[in-house]
Amino acid sequence: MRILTTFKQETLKLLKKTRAWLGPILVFVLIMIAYPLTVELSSQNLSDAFYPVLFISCLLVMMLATEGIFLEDFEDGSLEQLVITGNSLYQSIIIKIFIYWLFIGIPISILGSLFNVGSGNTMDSSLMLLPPLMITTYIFLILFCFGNALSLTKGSVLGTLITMPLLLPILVILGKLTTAILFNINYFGFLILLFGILSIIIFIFPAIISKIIKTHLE
Amino acid sequence: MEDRLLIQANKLSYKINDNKLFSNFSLSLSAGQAIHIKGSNGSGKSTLLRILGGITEPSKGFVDKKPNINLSYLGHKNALKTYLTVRDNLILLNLKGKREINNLLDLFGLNDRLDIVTGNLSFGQQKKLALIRIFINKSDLILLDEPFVGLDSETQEILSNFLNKKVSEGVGLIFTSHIAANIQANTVSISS
Amino acid sequence: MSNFAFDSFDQIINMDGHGLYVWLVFLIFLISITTSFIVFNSLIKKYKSQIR
Amino acid sequence: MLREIINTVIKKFIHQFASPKTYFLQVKRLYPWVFYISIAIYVVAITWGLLFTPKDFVQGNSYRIIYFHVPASFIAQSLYAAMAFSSAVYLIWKVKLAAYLSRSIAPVGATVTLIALISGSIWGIPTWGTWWEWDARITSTLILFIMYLGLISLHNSFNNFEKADKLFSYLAIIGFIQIPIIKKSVDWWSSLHQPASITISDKPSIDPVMLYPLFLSIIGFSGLVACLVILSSKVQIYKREKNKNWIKDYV
Repeated sequence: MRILTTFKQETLKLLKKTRAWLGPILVFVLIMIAYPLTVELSSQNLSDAFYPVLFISCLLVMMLATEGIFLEDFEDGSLEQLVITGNSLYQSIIIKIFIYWLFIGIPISILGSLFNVGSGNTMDSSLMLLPPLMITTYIFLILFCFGNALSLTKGSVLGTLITMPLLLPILVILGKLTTAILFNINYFGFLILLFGILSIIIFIFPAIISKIIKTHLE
Repeated sequence: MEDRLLIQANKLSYKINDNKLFSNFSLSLSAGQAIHIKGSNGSGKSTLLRILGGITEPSKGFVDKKPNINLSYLGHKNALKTYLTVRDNLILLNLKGKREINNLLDLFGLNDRLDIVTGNLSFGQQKKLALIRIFINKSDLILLDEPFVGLDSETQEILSNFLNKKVSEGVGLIFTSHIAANIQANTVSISS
Repeated sequence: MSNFAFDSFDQIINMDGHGLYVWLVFLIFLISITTSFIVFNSLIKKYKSQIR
Repeated sequence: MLREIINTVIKKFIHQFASPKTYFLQVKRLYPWVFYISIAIYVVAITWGLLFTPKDFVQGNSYRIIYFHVPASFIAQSLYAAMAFSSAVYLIWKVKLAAYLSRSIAPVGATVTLIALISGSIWGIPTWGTWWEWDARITSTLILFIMYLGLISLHNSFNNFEKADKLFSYLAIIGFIQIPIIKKSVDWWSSLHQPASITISDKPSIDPVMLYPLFLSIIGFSGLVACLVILSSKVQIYKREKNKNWIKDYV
């Protein structure tokens, strides 16, 4: 019951703040449109270099999306209400991140695999791309939430600086995965690896984030 | 009498960067009592309320609370979403208790503003809305930080009466105020 | 202890063409360590004077 | 039972030795010794290494950079471990001194990492023919440097020291868990690329004659870095304990 209420609250909040979720998606679309313009259209490079651009723009968009994810609730006092009424901060952070993923991560994953076809790759590779994109956006979201929670009132530059080292292993896996897709090798190993990372951090990081936010509230 | 004890603070001290705000502050509150905390600006009234509420950790001392106590707290921040309507803001808190919400809205005169975006309300109206949100919850202990600031004298009167009624019903109340309030309460002052 | 590795002063500087790199690193090392000591000492002085 | 004993021992230790005052006074006595001895060791090590060791069979004289680079990169990592450890001590037992120490290690660690990075990339010019190679070691050192910078700027952006200490400690510990993962992943990633012809880690192939001064230089440099940490922690104590009576008396 409690979970459902939190779910509804967070959805309502995000829905009404159109720019918070539509903005990042539009930025993503812009990058995807801008990318072919910077490459000579006929060249083979377009499809080859697409994956790195895709993953980097996912990263950037997730950075944008999480910029004020806790700031608003912190500044208007919602977070202290949550703590003082004895509701679980941990739970609501998990739910909040999940809703952000639903609103931003999933559309971007779908758009990304659509643009994949548009840049000269096969339909098959697009379908292959969808699951890792979904997992990756979620991982990025959680990690950026961690950085932004630490630098809560101090802007997103600091948050990004903090998060960058954490993102590195994910990017390495994505690089491997890209090669696997390009050369048509079985990529499920990497997919499972990504999924494993997600399933670890999906519950551990919100706990750390809630500790951090409680420290901020003091 | 013992089991009616709601909250007890033992020798609380608080310091920021080794600057003492207050030290050795103790209080205890039973159900149906009210405490008015007085002190000069910057004496740490707000911090004290946050310590009692369990948001801030004291530098020394500890707070004992009745197990499973329901707390309500309103600080300087209203916890309102300015981009949502009044109705949505109330829904955010909980989905049940429609009648209570209506009673409170009537009491504070906000019943005709349900569909207005909260950001368009005046400061006093926002404060009233925030208070309503706090009072919807059935709570054993209410902590209020300067509840009368920004309210007109009429609303101050309504709020005092409301709080008096709550206290007589057995709710504990701790509040800070520099405006003389018409609430039956023991006065405690803090100083460093 | 091994023997002296070079025959002349020029050779020490030159190090078969690698001298530039070795001495550059040496210089950077020296400068950064010395500046660190100086910076920390001046910071100590600064905060000490604030206490008085 | 064991846990209780450990806890009481630690609490006793904290009260007796880990107060900033005791630390400050002890360190003041110790500092000149550490400083002069480590300088002496380091001067001997560097002279030995630069002038008296035979030149390397493969790399020629440029290998002599090892006497600067290896101590720096070794200590850059050890300092991070020390910082994470004292952060954990702070979070678990609320030892103030531990927070001071971990905060004061950060700038020293960043400096040492920067030295390791620069000396490594200069070393790369004669050996690899390029000053920057996306080699696993260099990349993870760069990441280490970024982590130090992140920690320092996080701490500096809060006025409430206690809050800053807590956040700093959380980040330091998370970073410490991350370091092996980052290293592994970077190793894995760089295996895609053509491996460098000569890796810096070819320690076993080094002649023992070259190894003795290397050990000496590591010891001497550790001593110097310890001195820097001591100075840095003095800065922190002066900054944060300025309202305490003992420090007013002392000054």
